[in-house]
Amino acid sequence: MLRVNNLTKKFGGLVAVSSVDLEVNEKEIVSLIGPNGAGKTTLFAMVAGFLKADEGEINFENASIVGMKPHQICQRGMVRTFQITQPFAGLTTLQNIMVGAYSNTPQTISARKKAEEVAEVVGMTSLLSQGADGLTVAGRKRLELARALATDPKLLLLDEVMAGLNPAEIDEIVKVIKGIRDRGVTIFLIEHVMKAVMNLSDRTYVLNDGKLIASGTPSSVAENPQVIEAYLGHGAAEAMAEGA
Amino acid sequence: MISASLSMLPAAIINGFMYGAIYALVALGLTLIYGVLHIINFAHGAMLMLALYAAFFLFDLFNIDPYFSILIVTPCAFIFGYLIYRYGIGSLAKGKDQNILLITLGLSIIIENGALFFFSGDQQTVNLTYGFEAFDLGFMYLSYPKVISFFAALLMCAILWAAMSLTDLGRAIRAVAKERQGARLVGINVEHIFAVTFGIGIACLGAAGCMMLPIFYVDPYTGNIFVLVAFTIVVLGGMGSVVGALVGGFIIGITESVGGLLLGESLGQIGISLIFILILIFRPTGLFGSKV
Amino acid sequence: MNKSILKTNTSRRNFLGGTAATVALTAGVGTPWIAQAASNVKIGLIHPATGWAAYPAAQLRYGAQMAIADINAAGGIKSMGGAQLEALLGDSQTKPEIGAAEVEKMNEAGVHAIQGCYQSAVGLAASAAAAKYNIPFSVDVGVSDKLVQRGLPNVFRMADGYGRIARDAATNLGEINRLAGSPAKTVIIVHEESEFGTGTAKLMTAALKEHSIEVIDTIKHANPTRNFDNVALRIKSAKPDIVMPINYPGEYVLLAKTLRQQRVDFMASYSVLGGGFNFKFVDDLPQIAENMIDVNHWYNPSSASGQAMRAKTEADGNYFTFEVYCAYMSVMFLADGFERAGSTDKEAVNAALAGSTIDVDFMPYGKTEMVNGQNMGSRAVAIQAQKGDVQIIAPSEYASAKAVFPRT
Amino acid sequence: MSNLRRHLAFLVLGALGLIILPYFISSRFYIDVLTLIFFTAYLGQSWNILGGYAGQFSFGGVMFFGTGAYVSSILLTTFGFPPIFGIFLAILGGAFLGLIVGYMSFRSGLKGSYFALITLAFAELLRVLANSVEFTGGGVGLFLTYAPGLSNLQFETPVGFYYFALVLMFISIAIVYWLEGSRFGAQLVAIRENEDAAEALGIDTLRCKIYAIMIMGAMGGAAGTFYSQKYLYLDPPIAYSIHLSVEMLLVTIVGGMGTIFGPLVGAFVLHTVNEVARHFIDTPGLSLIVYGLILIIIIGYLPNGLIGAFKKKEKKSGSNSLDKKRSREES
Amino acid sequence: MSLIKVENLAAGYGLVEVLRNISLEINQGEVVAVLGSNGVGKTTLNNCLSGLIKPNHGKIFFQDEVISNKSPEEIVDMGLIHVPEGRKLFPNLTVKDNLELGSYRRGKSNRSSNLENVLNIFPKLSERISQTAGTLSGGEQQMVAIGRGLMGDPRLLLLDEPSLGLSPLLVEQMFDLIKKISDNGLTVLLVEQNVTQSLSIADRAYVIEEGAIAISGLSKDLLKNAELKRSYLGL
Repeated sequence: MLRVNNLTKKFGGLVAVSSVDLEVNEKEIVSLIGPNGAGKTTLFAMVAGFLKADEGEINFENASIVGMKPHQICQRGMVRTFQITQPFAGLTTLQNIMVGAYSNTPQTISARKKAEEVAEVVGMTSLLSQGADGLTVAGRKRLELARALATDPKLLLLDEVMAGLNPAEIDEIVKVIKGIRDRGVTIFLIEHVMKAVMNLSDRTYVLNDGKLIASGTPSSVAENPQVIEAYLGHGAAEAMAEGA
Repeated sequence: MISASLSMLPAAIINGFMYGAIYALVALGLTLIYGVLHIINFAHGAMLMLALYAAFFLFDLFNIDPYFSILIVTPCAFIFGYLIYRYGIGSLAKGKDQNILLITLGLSIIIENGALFFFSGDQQTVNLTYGFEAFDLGFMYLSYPKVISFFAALLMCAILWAAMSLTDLGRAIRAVAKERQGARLVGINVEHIFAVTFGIGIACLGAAGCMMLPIFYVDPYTGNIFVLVAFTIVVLGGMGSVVGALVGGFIIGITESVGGLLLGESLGQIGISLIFILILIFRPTGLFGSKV
Repeated sequence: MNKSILKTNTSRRNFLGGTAATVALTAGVGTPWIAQAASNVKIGLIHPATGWAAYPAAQLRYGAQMAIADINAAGGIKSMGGAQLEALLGDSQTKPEIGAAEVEKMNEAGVHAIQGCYQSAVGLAASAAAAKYNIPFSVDVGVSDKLVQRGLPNVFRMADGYGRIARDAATNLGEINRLAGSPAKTVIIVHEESEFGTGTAKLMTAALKEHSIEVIDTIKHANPTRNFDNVALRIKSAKPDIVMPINYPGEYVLLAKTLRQQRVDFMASYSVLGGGFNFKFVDDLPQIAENMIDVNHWYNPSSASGQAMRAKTEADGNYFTFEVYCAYMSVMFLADGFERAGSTDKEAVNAALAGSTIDVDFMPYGKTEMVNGQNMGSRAVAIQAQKGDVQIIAPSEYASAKAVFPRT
Repeated sequence: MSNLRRHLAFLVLGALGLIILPYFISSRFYIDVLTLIFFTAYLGQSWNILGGYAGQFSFGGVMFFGTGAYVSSILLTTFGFPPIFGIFLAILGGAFLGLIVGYMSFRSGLKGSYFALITLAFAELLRVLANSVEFTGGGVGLFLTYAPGLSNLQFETPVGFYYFALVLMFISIAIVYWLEGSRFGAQLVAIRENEDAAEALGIDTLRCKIYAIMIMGAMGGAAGTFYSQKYLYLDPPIAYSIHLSVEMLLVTIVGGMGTIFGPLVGAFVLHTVNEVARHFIDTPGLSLIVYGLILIIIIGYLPNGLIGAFKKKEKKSGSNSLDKKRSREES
Repeated sequence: MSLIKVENLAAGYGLVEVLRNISLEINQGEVVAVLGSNGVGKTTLNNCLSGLIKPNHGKIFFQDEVISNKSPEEIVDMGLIHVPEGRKLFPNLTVKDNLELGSYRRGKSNRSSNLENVLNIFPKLSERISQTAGTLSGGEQQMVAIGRGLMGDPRLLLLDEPSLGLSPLLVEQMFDLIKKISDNGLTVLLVEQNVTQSLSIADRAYVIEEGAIAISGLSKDLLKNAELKRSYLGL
């Protein structure tokens, strides 16, 4: 469904993303993990059209989307969320979600209906009339998800929707994400919360320092010494092996 | 006609430089305020007018030469600017940019009409003994006030540039312009720096007012004549850049002068707005502005 | 120099009914609040009291109020049992729409005549608004000939518009030049870009031809212009015999200074309605002003009334600019209309004004004769700064001094 | 829903009130002042669509007004084209200018103060051009003849213009009312609140912003015809005055940006303050000093505008792009 | 004697409370690490300590004085210097200017000797001294950030994610440098997600989870703690 080849992005002298190849298949939940500053968000930004790649190909449903604007990519069915939540602060939750819903209908009534439907999926029905700037972190993360979902995407790019949530909240959102997948939406996510990654993903890519260093099932990746080192620092794998 | 115009080109360019330096002074204050505080000061013209009046009254009442008045008006303007930001604009605006806009707008209404109320709408000029002495360049004359103002403007730019790059305060101002949190963490009081910057910006106007008085005239609305030019220069040179203000001043001065020569003094004004539009479209950070 | 603030002593509070107006406006529900004062004759003065033209506006108000005070002191409108004149002050803020709104407001207040507005654009809007109520409207200063050429029966102008002034200016220049042995053959006109400058420049070009003087270049400049050096250099290279500025005060003074700084040589600076040419200019920059000539509204310095008015104005700390006596004249003209109509009936007053034969001896005017609202007896004179004073140099019947031409 | 319905009820009542008002106000001066208030509110509303809803501040809003005024006036003076049709060409002209300005500036990604300044520059450019070309009458200006009649959109009494301005204002309120409940409006607000997020949700932000400035332009164009037919004279300083640009944003921000009635409330309050201050103070300058002070006090105490102060519930704090940039930098 | 002591701290932004209940203590001369995965509130804690945000609840003592109500510049004056996450350098200023502004509150008295010191610790910066900070590589920028902190004569240096965005080799060098700095007797509070290397140079560590301290202890014990692995990798 999504195929990325040789994707590269430099900022000045710094290579943020270096020759990355990856693939997301229909109905999968694929995760992208890696330590802070590894280039995950940069990669997402390129895929979703917010940043121009210096090199490489991005194909969505077998058509190149390089050079397309984010809204065009969205209209083709791929939507991203933001790591730092970007709610429309002056609007209510309902209005926020309706903005997403409007991408498929010019009708206010049907957009509202769609928004209410989506709100139910992500469990925000009770918060619909609340101002978005008054939401908690968990609320904002859900809102981010709901807005994206309201556009009826085929592929959702979720950037750290669980950061800052407590375990109970994480459990809930994991359920929501699974529910979304069950509705037929493919999901590609960046995540730090490993528990969720383990729980959710069919496959995982690990990015470190702009390069892909591992891929495979979550459990195989978590045992990969390279990955452990990337996360916990040099020598961690050894130390842990000793400890365990 | 065209050839006559071309033969005057050198004179027009020199002229552009002379006025450009003065425009740069007006823009200098604006660029600092705009570059560091990121606010558009609608009261800039009004404050320039106040400076012109200050210089005028010092001359008229105490017979103090306007160039000497620089030493009096500039510090007073700084204090005025500091106080008005710290206790007026800064505290009233509550951090909302559109409110700062309107507060400076309200301020300009008050200042302009205050001037009208206290000084009347009468146009004032000063008559200096050396006002009409001039250097003879052969193809044109350069009057003493213009030459003095030109070099004084250069000197002001140099002083400001040095202050901005060599003193702690100057560096703190530049630091605050780009990285407020980092500045807080090294112990820079950002609100104080804002007020100081506003003060320096107004102080530049103070100096500019003293230098412009012998060349120009003053009435309660004079300041506005220079505001659009100053904005153009700020954008052209790059927000917050002292060098940019000077170079931008020269470019605009020359554009205006040569534009007036080739297109006529009425249509010639179009050069300024054209440059303004083009620079915004093609290089909004200006010639010397760094990319954000 | 004048730092005094014009203190007004009129009672706008009374005529608009104070807070009642506010309350009604705020509530948005009108109650008739016009409190017609018994027998006063109300003259509305609409001028740009705030904004870039605040200074001439203050002078106009001053002149008009002086006239009102003088007329009242002399017994008011006698045919109306000594009715006193009362000024209603209006501020157009330099905007036509505000000027027109002031007319509406004054109409509500029962104004009997209006005068104004300095800026032609405001005058056009305000006099058109006054026409709807047939309120007599006297243009005290306003040079656009469109003001009196729209066929509005209520609009009058005692002074000249630029059309007649251009003609007078050409005639006077022809006379001065002839007396000097016709040394001047070429002129460069420097004019501001709006109707006043552009229109006058066009008429001058045609009128000068009749006096065998050729306009070799016409330089239009913006309002405001910050820099006249190029203009000065262009003039210098063209070597005209006469430089003819037609512009507003700021640019007038700036141009004059620049011409001096660039040592531009010519026989005379001969301006038409030169915005900056007045006693203040002569005081402030005597070395520049010396021998400059302007064609403008001017008082008759040989008349006793003119001298008295000037003395009084200067005693009040004001300069005796043309706005003062033009406004004074305008009030006199209106008062004469009321006097002859014997009432404030608009129809009657307009008819009286249209047939006015008032003699304003402090102006160098011929017999007043209104044709389509324009006084055909008016004329502009050529005045020259000489030794710190201003003298009339043409036409000869009013001349107070000989022209210094060509200047040395 | 009930909220909307209550709005509607207010709207209808208010509209009826304003329609019958001239029958109760004998004062033509008040009618004239109200006409100016509606006119300013209308212009403010046009600014509000781009500035208040889409979050794009402009300092050159007068350019649409001036261009519209020139379009219908030149058509009238040159071709005798009746303004009642000319006004539609003025609307087209304003919208077309909006398209050009919007495309050039939004295309190159200008926002915040940069966008504000480029509109200022465009207005100034047009002023200089209008001064220099022949067909606008140059600096001499255009004189229109007084010929009352509907086809000329001229009226013998102020009441006629009152209704003209009232109709314009009703239309502007209807446009914004529609905006509030429509997809396009929601998209504009989304752009104001967060352009990146809007783009990510499939909104063609460039197109939306251009549409918004075109609506503003169209509205400004009609205002130009109104003005020139009421005052019958037009020259470049009137057509492209910075004052009017400032007044548009002033009444809107003071009244409350991004609200349906903000511009009307702002125009009403500021005009009233101005008139009352002028009424009680004759000395030149003093009344405007009072006006300036009151303006600053309003801003200082009601940072969200007059409407904002009444509905604290709906917090609109940080609701424009300029603000956002600042607060983001701070955090 | 504790240099800094935090009692029942709760803080956040607006309505959102990030830190719920934090208590910790650092003694003179110690290196203490505060660990935790992304988004648990480590940076919020730092911002409270340096006075950038005011806590909603709880107290912070520095040298036995309450500082939770003090302004950032007063806190800098007392010698608590915060080297922030993301470095927050002045990109338009040269390296030298950046470093010298570190001693903004200290005046010029110790400036040149301090600068010499910093350049001794980070010799690489001598080569870059007149380059603008925005043009430096990530590692160099981090050096400038720490150097800027050292210029302020700190008693307590608060390092927020100094290894962030650095390549493994650079990370290692960075920790060596921090070790070197602490060996000179400076007290350091190190906030990191790089667990092993932080623990290798820290005396003690706290682990934050859900806005509260979940684990604390001596570094050598923590490294073997299975809880830590769970907290990080979710295993």
